[in-house]
Amino acid sequence: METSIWRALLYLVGIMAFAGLNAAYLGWCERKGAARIQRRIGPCEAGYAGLLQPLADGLKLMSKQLLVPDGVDGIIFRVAPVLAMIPAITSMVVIPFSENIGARAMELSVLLLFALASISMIAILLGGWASGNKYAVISAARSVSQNLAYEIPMLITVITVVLISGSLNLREIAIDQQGGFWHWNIFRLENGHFLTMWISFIIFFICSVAETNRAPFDMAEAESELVAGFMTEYGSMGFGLFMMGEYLNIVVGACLTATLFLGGWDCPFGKTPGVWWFLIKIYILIFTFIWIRWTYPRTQIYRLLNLSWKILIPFSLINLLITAALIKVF
Amino acid sequence: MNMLEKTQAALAELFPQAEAGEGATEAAARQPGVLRTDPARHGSHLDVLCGPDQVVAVARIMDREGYFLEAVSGVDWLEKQQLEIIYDYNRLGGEHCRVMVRTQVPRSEAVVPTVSAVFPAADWHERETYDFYGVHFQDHPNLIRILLPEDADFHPLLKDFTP
Amino acid sequence: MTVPIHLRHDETFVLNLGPQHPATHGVLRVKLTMDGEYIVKAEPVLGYIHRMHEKLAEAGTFAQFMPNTARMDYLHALAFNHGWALVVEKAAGIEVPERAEYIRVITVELNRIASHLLWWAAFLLDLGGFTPLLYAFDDREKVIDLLERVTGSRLTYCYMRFGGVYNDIDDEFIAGTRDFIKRLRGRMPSLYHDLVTHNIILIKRIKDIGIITPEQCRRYGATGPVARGSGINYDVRKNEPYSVYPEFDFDVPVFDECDSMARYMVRMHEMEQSLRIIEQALDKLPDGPVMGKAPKVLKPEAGYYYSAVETARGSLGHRLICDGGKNPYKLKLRSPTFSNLSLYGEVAEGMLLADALAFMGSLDLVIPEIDR
Amino acid sequence: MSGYWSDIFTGGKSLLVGLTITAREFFKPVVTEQYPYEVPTMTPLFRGHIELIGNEETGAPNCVVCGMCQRACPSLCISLDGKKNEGGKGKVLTSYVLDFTKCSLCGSCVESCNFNALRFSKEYNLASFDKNDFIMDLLKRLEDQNQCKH
Repeated sequence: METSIWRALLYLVGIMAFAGLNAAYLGWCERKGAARIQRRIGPCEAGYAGLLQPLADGLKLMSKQLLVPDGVDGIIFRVAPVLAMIPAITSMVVIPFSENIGARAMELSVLLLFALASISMIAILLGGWASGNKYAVISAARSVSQNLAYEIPMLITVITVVLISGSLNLREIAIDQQGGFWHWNIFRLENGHFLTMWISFIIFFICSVAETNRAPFDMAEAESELVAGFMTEYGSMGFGLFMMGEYLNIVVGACLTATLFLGGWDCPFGKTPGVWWFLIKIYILIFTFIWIRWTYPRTQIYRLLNLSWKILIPFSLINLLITAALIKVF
Repeated sequence: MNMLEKTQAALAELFPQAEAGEGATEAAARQPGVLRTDPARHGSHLDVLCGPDQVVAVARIMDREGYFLEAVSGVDWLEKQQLEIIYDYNRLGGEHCRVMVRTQVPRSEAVVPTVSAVFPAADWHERETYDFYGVHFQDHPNLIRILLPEDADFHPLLKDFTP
Repeated sequence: MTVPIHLRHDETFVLNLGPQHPATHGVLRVKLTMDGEYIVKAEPVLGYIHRMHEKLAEAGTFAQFMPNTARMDYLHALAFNHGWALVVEKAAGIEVPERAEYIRVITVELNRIASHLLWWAAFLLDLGGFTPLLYAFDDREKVIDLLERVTGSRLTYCYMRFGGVYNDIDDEFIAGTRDFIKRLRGRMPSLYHDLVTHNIILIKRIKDIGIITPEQCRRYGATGPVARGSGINYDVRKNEPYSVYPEFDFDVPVFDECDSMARYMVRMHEMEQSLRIIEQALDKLPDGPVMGKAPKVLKPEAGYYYSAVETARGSLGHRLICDGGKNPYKLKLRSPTFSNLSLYGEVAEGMLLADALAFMGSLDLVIPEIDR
Repeated sequence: MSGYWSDIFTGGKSLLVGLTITAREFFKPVVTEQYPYEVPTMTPLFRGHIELIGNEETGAPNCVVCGMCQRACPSLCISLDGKKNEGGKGKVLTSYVLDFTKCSLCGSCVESCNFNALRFSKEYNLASFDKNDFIMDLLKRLEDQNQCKH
C-alpha cells in the first residue's frame, strides 16, 4: 500500500513538472521558432539565448493585478482560466510515455481524453461569455462551432485506430505497434492498413490543430478581427493560464498523435524503444504545429467549417469503411 | 465630336443667355456660363460657373456623360462676402477631361442643394465642406461633422476664424 | 459570397471597431451594426487624427507647406511631395530640369514599391499571417535605406523643391537601386507568390470577397488600385501624364474580377511595373542640374489650379486657389483613400465580420491621409 | 465536383510549398540588426536636428543673426537673439534655441542659411523622459563641441 502512495506522489509531481515546463518553454520555443522562420533572433536578453524569458514573463504576469472588470460574471470569469488548465494537465495521467512510465493505464483512456478535451472548449465558452465583451462572445460562439465540427472527424479517425488495435486503452494501442516503423499505425503493412491510415493521420493532425485553436484555425482569438477573442478582458495570470492551457493542449494533442499513429515509445528501427523516442516524436509534432502557425494566414470561419463537413468528415468516413473492410477481408 | 466638346455643348444648354467664350479664367466677377481653360496651366479643361440652383442639374449632366466627382471644396472670399463651392469632375479612364464647376453663395446664407443623390461620393465631401465652412447642403441625408469632433461649434476654414 | 441568411434588423447590436483596433491600422473607427457575425450596416467614423493641414497651408508660404505633405500619406510621402511641387510649379510657371524630373520619378516609384510592400505586409497581418510581414519589411528596409541616402529621412520625406529636388543622387544610390531591383525580382516569385499568392487559404479568403462594381467606383470616385481591380483602366500617370512618365514604357495592370483578390493582384503587378520604370529611368538618366531657377518668394498669379498625381492608393488631387499673395489662398487636398473608403459602407453590408476586415485591408487605408 | 478535387490537390500542394519556403528561411542567417550591440552608420545626408557650425579657427559661430532660418521655419521652432558686435560690424549670436518638439526636420532653415552657419547633426539617439530635453540650446552645444575638439 505504501509503495502505491509514493508512486502516486511521484507521478503527480512528475506530471505537474512536465506540464509546467512544457507550458512555459513551449512559449519560448514558439518565439524562437517564429523568429528563426522570420530571420530574427527572438528573445535574447533574459539569460543565455533568452532562456529565462518564460520565468520573467511568468513573474510579470503573477505580479499583476487580477483585474475583474465591471459587469462581468465574477465567478465564471475567474473559473474559466482554471478550467482551461485543469483538463489539459489531467489528460497527462493516461498518456503512456513508455512501457513503464505512465500514471494510469485505463481501459477507456481514449474516451477519457476526448471527454477532457471538450472541457477546455467549455472553458473558452465560459471565459468569453462571462467577459460580457462583444468580441469575446463572438469568439466563444466561433470556438464552440469549430470544436464541434472538428471533434467528429477526429473521433472517426480514432475509431479506425481502435478498430485496428482492438482496444480503447492508449497503452494497449502503443504496445500493439511495437517493433519498427512498419508496425506503426500510419505505415502499418499488416492487412494493407498503410493504404488508408496516412490519410487518417493527416485528418487527425488537421483536427488536432483545429481543436487546439492554433493558426491557421485560430478563429477564437483571431487578433486582427476579434482583438484577442475570449481573452480580451483577461489580464495577469488569468491570461497566463489560458496561454498555458493552450500550450498544454498542444502537448496533449502531440502525445495523442504519437501514441495513436506513430507507435508511442517505439523506435523506428525496432531497437531500443524508450521514453526518448516518445519525446522526440512529440517535439517534432509540436515543432510542426509552430511551423504551420508561422507559415499560413488565418482561414475564415465558414471555410473552416466547410473543410470539416465537406472534406474531412466524408474522407474519414470512407477511411473508416475501408479500414473495417480490410480487417474483415484479411 | 470629342469628349470635351460634347461636355461643353451639354453644359452650355443650361446657360441659354451666356455666350460661349474662350480664354483664360477671368477674375471671379464673370457671368454664369461655360469657359474653356488651358489644362496645362490650370489643370482643368472647362470652368463652369453656375447658380446654386443649377448644381444638381450640372451633376445630372456629368453623371450622364460618365464623369465621376473628384472633390468638393469650399472657398471663403471674405472681401466679396461670398462662399464658393467647387466641384471637380473627371473621367475614369478614356479621354481625359476635367471640369471645374463653381457656384457662389452669400456668406450669410450659405445654402446649396446636395448632389449626393446623384453622386454618393459627394456625401462625405459635402460633409467635409459643411464641417470646414458651415455651408448647409439642402436635403443631404446625413449632414453632420465628419473630420472635426461632433461637438465642435466652429468652422475653421472660414477666413475670419481665429482659434 | 452572397448573403446566405436573411438579416434580421430587429436583433442587431452595435460593435465599435476602433478607434483602436488591430485591423484598422491607425485610428479609424467603424460603427458596425451586427446581426451575429453579419454586418447590417457599416458606418466609418473619421477624424481621429485630423490635423487641419488645409488651414496650415493657408497660414504659411508655399514652401513652408512642403514638410506637411509628407505627414499625410506617410507610406507614399514622396508622391505627396511631388503633387504639391507640381501644382505650385504649375501655378507659378516654374521649369524643372530634366534630371530632377527623372530623380523625382525614380524616388517616387521606389517609394511606391515600399508602400505596396507595406500594404502587402499589413494585409497579410489582417489575414493572420505574420511571417510575410517580416519578409516584406526586409525588402522595404532596403528601399528605405536607399531613400535615406538621397533624402536624408526614412519615412516623412521633404525632398522635392519647387523647380527640382533637394539633393542629387550619386553612383552608390544608382548601384544600390539596381541591386534592389535584382533582389526584389529574385525574391518575388518564391517569398511573395509561392508562399502567399498561390496559397489556398489566402485565395479562399479573398477571392469573391468585397465586390466593387465599376459603376460603384465611378459613383464614389474610387481611384487607384481599387478602381483598377474593378476593371477600370485609370491611372493618372497614363491618363493625365505628368513629369516624365510618358517617356517610359510601362503597363497599367487592370483586373476585371472586382474582388479583393483583383486588388491584391493589381498591387503585386504594379510593383513589377514600378521596377520597370525605375530601370528605364536609371538607364536614361540625363546629366545636368537638379534645381531649376525658382524665385525665392513665390507669388503665383491669382487663379484656380488643379493637379493630380498617382499615389500608391489612387489619384491625389491638389485644388489650389491663389490670390496673388505669398500664401496659398485655399488648398483642398483630394486624398484618394477618402473617396475609396466612402464606398465601404455600401459594400460591407451583409458581409461577415472577418470578410469585412479582409475587404478593408484590400482598400489599403492610410488613416492620416483620410483625416488630413 | 472537379473544383472540389482540384481544391484538395492544388490547395494541398500550395500548403506544402509554403511549408518548404518557411523551412528554407528557417536555416538562413538572421537579417536584423541587433541595436544597441550593432550601431547603424548614418548616411552623410542624414537629417538629425540642426546644429550651428563654428568657425574653423576661432570656433565662434558662423551665424550673423540675419534671422532667415527663423522666418523659413514652418513650425516656428527656432528662436535666436544677437547683440551688436562691439568693435566690428554686424551682429554676434547670443542665444540660439531650437524647440525640437515642434521641428519636423524639413531642412528649410539649413537651406535658407546663406552663411554656412547651420547643418544637420547625425544624432539619432534622442529618447528622453523629459520634454525639456528637446528645447536645445545650440550655442551651448557648439561650445561643448569646441571644448571636445581642444
